[in-house]
Amino acid sequence: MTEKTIKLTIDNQEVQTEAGQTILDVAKSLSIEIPTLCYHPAVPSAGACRICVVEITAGARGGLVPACSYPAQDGLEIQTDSERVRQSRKMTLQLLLARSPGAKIIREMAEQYGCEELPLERKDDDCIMCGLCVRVCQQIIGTAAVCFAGRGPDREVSTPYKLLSDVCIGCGACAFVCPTGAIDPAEFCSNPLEKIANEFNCGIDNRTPVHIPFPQAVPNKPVLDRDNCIHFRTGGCGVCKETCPAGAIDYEMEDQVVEEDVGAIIVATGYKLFDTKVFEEYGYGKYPDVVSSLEFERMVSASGPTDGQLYRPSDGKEPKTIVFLQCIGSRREKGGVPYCSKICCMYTAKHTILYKHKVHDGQAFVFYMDIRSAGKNYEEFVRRVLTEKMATYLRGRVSKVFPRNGKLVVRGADTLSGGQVEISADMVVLAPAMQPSPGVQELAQKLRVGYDQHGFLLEAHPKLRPVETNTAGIFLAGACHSPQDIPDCVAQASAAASKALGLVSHKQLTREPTIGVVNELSCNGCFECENVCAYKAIEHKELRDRAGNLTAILAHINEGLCQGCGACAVTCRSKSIEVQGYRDDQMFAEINAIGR
Amino acid sequence: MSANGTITQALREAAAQMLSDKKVGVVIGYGRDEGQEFSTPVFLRKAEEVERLVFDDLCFGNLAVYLSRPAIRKMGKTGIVVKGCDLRAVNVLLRENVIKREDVLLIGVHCGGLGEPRLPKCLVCEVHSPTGCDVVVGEAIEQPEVKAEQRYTKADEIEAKPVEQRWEFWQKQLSKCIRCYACRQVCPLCYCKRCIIEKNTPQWVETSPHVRGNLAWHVARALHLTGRCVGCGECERVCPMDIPLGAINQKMAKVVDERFGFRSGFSAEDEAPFTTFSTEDSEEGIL
Amino acid sequence: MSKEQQNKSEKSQWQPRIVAFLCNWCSYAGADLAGMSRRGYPAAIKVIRVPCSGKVDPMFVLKSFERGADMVLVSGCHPGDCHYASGNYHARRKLLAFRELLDFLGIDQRRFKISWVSAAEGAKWSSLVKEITAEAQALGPFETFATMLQGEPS
Amino acid sequence: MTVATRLANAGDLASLRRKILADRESTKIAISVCAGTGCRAQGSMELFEEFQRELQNQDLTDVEVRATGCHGFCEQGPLVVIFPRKIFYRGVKVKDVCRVVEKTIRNDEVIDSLLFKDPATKKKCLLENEVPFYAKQQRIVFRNNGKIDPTEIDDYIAADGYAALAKALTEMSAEQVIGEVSQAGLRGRGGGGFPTGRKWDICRSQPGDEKYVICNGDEGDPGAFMDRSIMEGDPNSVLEGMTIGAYAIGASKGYVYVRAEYPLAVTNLLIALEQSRSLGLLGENILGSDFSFDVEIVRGAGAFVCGEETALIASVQGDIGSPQQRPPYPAQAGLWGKPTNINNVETWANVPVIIDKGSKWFAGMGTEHSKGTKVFSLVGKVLNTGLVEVPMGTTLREIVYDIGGGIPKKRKFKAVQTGGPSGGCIPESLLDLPVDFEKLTEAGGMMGSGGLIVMDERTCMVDVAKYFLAFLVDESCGKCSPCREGVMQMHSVLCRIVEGRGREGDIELLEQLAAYVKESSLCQLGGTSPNPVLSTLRHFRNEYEAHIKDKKCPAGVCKALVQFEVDAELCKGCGLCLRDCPTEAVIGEKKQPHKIDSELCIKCGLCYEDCPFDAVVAK
Repeated sequence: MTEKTIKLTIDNQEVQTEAGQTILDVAKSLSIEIPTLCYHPAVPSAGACRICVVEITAGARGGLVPACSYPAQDGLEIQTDSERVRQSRKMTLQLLLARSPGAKIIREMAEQYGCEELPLERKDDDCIMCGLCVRVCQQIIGTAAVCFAGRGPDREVSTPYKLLSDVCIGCGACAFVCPTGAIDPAEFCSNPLEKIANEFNCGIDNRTPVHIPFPQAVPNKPVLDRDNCIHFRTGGCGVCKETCPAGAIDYEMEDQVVEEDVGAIIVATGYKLFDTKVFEEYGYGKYPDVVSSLEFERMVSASGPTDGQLYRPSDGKEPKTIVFLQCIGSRREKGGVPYCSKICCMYTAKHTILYKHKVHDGQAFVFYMDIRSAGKNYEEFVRRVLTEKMATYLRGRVSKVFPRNGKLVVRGADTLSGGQVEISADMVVLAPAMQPSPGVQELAQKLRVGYDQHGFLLEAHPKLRPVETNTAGIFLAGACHSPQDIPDCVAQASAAASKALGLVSHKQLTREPTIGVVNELSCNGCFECENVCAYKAIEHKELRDRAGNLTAILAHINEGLCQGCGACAVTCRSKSIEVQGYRDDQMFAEINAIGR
Repeated sequence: MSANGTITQALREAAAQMLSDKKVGVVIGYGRDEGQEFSTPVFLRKAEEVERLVFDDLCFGNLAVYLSRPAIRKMGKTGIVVKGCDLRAVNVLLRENVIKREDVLLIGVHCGGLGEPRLPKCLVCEVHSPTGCDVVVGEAIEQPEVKAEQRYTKADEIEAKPVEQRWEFWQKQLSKCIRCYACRQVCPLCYCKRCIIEKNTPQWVETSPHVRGNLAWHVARALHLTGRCVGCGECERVCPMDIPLGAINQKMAKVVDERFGFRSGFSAEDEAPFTTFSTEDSEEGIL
Repeated sequence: MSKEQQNKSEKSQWQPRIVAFLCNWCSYAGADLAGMSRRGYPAAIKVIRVPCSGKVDPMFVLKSFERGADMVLVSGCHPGDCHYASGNYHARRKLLAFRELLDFLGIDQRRFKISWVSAAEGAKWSSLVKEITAEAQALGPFETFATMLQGEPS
Repeated sequence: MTVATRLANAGDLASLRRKILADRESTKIAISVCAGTGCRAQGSMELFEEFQRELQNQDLTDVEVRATGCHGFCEQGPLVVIFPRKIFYRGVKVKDVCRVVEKTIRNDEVIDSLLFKDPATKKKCLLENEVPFYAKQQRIVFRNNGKIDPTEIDDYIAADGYAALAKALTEMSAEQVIGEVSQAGLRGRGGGGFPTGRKWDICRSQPGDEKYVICNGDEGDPGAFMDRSIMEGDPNSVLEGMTIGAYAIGASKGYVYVRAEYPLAVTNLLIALEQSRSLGLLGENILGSDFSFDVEIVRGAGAFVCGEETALIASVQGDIGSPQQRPPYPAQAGLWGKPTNINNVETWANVPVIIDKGSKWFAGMGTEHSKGTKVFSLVGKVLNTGLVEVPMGTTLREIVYDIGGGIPKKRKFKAVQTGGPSGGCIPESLLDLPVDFEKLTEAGGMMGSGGLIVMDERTCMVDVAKYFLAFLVDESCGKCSPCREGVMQMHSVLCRIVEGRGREGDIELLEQLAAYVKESSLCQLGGTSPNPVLSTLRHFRNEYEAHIKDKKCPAGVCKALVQFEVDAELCKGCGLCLRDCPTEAVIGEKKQPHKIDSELCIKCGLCYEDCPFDAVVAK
């Protein structure tokens, strides 16, 4: 068909566009709002739900036609919001509401169109039979695991003979396009895709293989998780590629190893939380209502999985009594880490305030050893929590947490009153110790940076060079160095950044003078020094006589590369190499001094 | 004609051939003028001189020592008669870039062992037939199987003594050393332009022939030859004071063999043990 | 006083002289940390700082003995932690071979110690020094070497 | 059948026809036994075999017995017509066979008891065309039904079969054929009434050379069986029509979509296919021309919705039969996406006649806009149930009374339902309405497939509307919300009304729902489904109000609203109702007036229906 342009008017707006589009497409281009239910840009339209009907006033057989599938033709005059259209949509919604009172989208649309109660026969089936799931499965994914069964009012979406489907690849495309969320592939797929826990939200909610890791991600773009993506597991699906307007998805892309010559490296590998499952006495991992402070943080966060509402993971109710346990794993020789994780006291105080805002009649308790509020205005902050009775602070350790008729009993000591305390709580929040991120030891060895027995990286000097390491050009920032809260991390980060800039901004590199020098008179050119040099700093230097012919090839040290370790000096039999500052005579002088 | 006779004849032809074709600037071999009780090295520049070449069981010297001499290097490409033990030394020199393989023509000689009675090194020789040479003369000799414990008998013998006796033994031996440095001069692997002994700022080793300096000197030489000495035995043979220098080098060869499974001189591409490391080296004895 | 008592009393006041070559990034920092965390250790140890344990030439050890050291210690980073990646590996190879040579020449191996002390092991450093000082005390002065040193050139 | 020699050209066909006619002297006696499904159900096949045996016994071997297609007068079946005089015997039983052979065949005597007695004139009719049922009819589509043996192609050729095809292939171009059909004014007999000529022309003008023609034999309307009788009785006429249509449109492949519930039609069609292929009247190079066309039978899966064109196409393609939004129309993109022309069985059957006798002759029949004849299946409360083919313009009164013989049991006519579930009810006041597409639609009915269901006073219009909606609730494909939800809701409102739970405002709700479903549904099934309700509301609103306000069912049908009692004066005590009553609710002595015990009475209505004296009254 030739690319012919057509002219039509929608809501008295004249528009010229190419043929081959539907009325909905043209309306969208004029940003005219037409409601849809059984339409999805990636799925061929069916014109089933009839909510998108518009009125043709001229140019074709008049009457109501579905905008999603009626082709835009030359000379058409269309009204998208006439009284006849509103009445039809209203009745469609009345009928769908009678069929699916529970469907949120239908309720919202019905309100929008002012539907009132009609004496209709009520049903309670969330599925509005729009057919999107069937069409996406048949025509996009190509598996055709679900189809329509039956006819008329008892028509339903199901697998053949309602049996578990063995062709369904569990891609979840049907659930993705379903307007009312009525379909759940887990019910009929024989190899259901396990739900993918959302790592950032500590597994409280789930995520799809294509997802934006977390709201503040930089760049704030979705990423494709190959292990769980159906296309990579079975070759099917491919919906994301089709619907991406920017065509940004390319399944053939491979990981690339990018080698970059850099002047400086800032190590900021952050921290992870101690796995408190090892302490059976607290029951983390055994009782669902025992959560970590990170999970609690995510739950009370407005952009979190529960939109800021606090629910008990076991039964979804709002916790009325909550107990915060400090120093779980921290300051603990056996089984934990000996150091104090520094930030838990402050964020727990913050959590008690947040809890008070969320659950006004709630009661919070905090078991602590000592409150470490050593930052600016930190002590005043904790003082406010105490004075305004946000929480009851109990000084003492907790010995056991165990369930009793629906609640969690927290048994601990209260050293100030000298007795033992038992609190039956709805939820227990543990403040786990901070540890360096996994894999930081291997990184440190690769970068030749020192680290302590806990895995925190070693600074060059705690007082004089806190953000630098022993290896020139490598700097530290944040929790990889030691447990730190955000203000400290930010301060350190800016320090490390300025140190790095200081390093790379000069034309020349200032560095330790203690490097090797070759005495060309005695060097035999055996180059055994070259074999032992870890930095490849030994070069072959050609000596020529005045006539230009080669007299000898001797060793020469590249000042930029040599780090002054002295391995070559020891290997050289003729002692032709010496390290500045540790010359043989200087060493002998020291030995002689000790000898006398 | 005895076996050596035929070899001598073959050597002369090979040398004549090389010299007349101008393939080499000089051929280093063994000569035997009247009245000498062992064959001395000869340096032939012209084809006619080949008659001086001879091979008998007195050709002890390790001719490889001359390869590193600047005078010889100036003569251009060098032909050299090598027995198996000499060849091992040549391999070390090749590895240490003293000479390039294309600058030397190796004339290998099948040697069944020299000296009456046999030199100790020939009894445990594993290289009767030299390999990788340009020319080989003489018949191939059947190579007896040499077991590991036979290799380091001298060192084992001393090591068996208790530590005090060992100390006494070496104090006595080393005090004899007159620092004539013959051991250094004869060793093909001691080719340094300026030996550590001649360095006096700082003075690594006392130069007076006092046992204190002697110990330091022989320790230094032992360390410098660890993983390089091929056990040609020349240092011990020439030592005027008959100090069992071979034992020290044998001990270090044994250490390197046991610890790193390395034996020097069998290839020109291997890595000297002290110029490399392995993360799996034994940590035994480290606190 | 009997000879033994004399010796013992002599020994008791006699302070061994231990020369310690410490690698600058690990052992030297470890010793520094021990100091900073107020951990004491015997003064018999005389520390020489070297960039890396790989920089300790066996001849330095011999020179130390010649200069009257009763015991020599070389301490560096744990294998894998070396600031220069392979320095301590070369040191391990060379110094252990050298110790066998000393033993072969009749010198008591116990007088030459090698150890790994990391920058964070202040505690290990101080206990190590206490331990080797006690051993040096037990071994007593290095007479055999001393007599050799005073002997006349032959 | 003569040995099948392939006809090389039109000439061969003509000479074959002459040869067949020559073999059959027209004077020879032939017994035609109706073998349509209706008469078969009444045992006409046993009759046929009995005739054959009897003729054998009486060695009348030269008399031919023929099992023909449906004669049309199903009420009086099984029917036997004796040629050449066309003596019309009705209600023939196996035991009558020897009498018929003995008297009528051998001695040309007429058996009076088998003749049809006209109730109005009380006179016996001897010949077929004397019977009033046939008198007013004009049989074009049914020209061969009852005369030829559908399984013998020779019979069809003898009756000028395939002459039109030969004429079209040899003398006419495709455009001329379309011109003839257009001038004839033929319109779609499936119900839509779309001018067939224009439809062919649109399909012909579409680009692409791969096109299809389809015969829609789904006939889902309850009570309609004219397509079945044509396919069973004269399959070749349909095939000839399709071949001519394919030649006109330029299609090379055709399908006949037959309901799986019509096995006899499928069998006869398959036989006709075999025979026409072997004669070269179908398949490669038909009659030696360069036009090739073949037909395949596809059996429907029992869904009324597959009568709708796009649903039918989906079904042929093997998908679920559910309609597609139009445009694109099937003529533009139909079967496998290619241009496709779909016509009803009756439409195709008209084509050969138009080509044979010319468009002017065809246009002579019918009204100004609706030309030719229409076959109606006259059923319901009418004496002469059967298939009636009358020219367009005939009034309903003529069909119901003159042809249909009026309402049995002297009951009063109430309404006639035209067009099946998509049609509407036409009250007595509009009985003089001439039958044509426009007039019926104006009256709220619809020509539709041609079902004419006559209803008498004892039919409750609300119940009729409920019946049709119940049918549509089951038959809706369920794809689009208006039809799936709207029809079901309307049906549930009607159920409430019929059960006496009707409420104020129900009628307005019905009207609101009906209007919405009519204008928003995706296909015509949904679009026309409110018609039964709308037309009954329009003409019989009072009955609805009676059901809702007075909780009464005037026609005495709706069980929940009716009470049966015996009128003592009228009851003669004959005991018929007492014997019939399934729950012994009737009590009374012989000859004494009976009474009905309302507790036991389940209101089945049997007594009310059967009482010869109408003594049972509904309160």
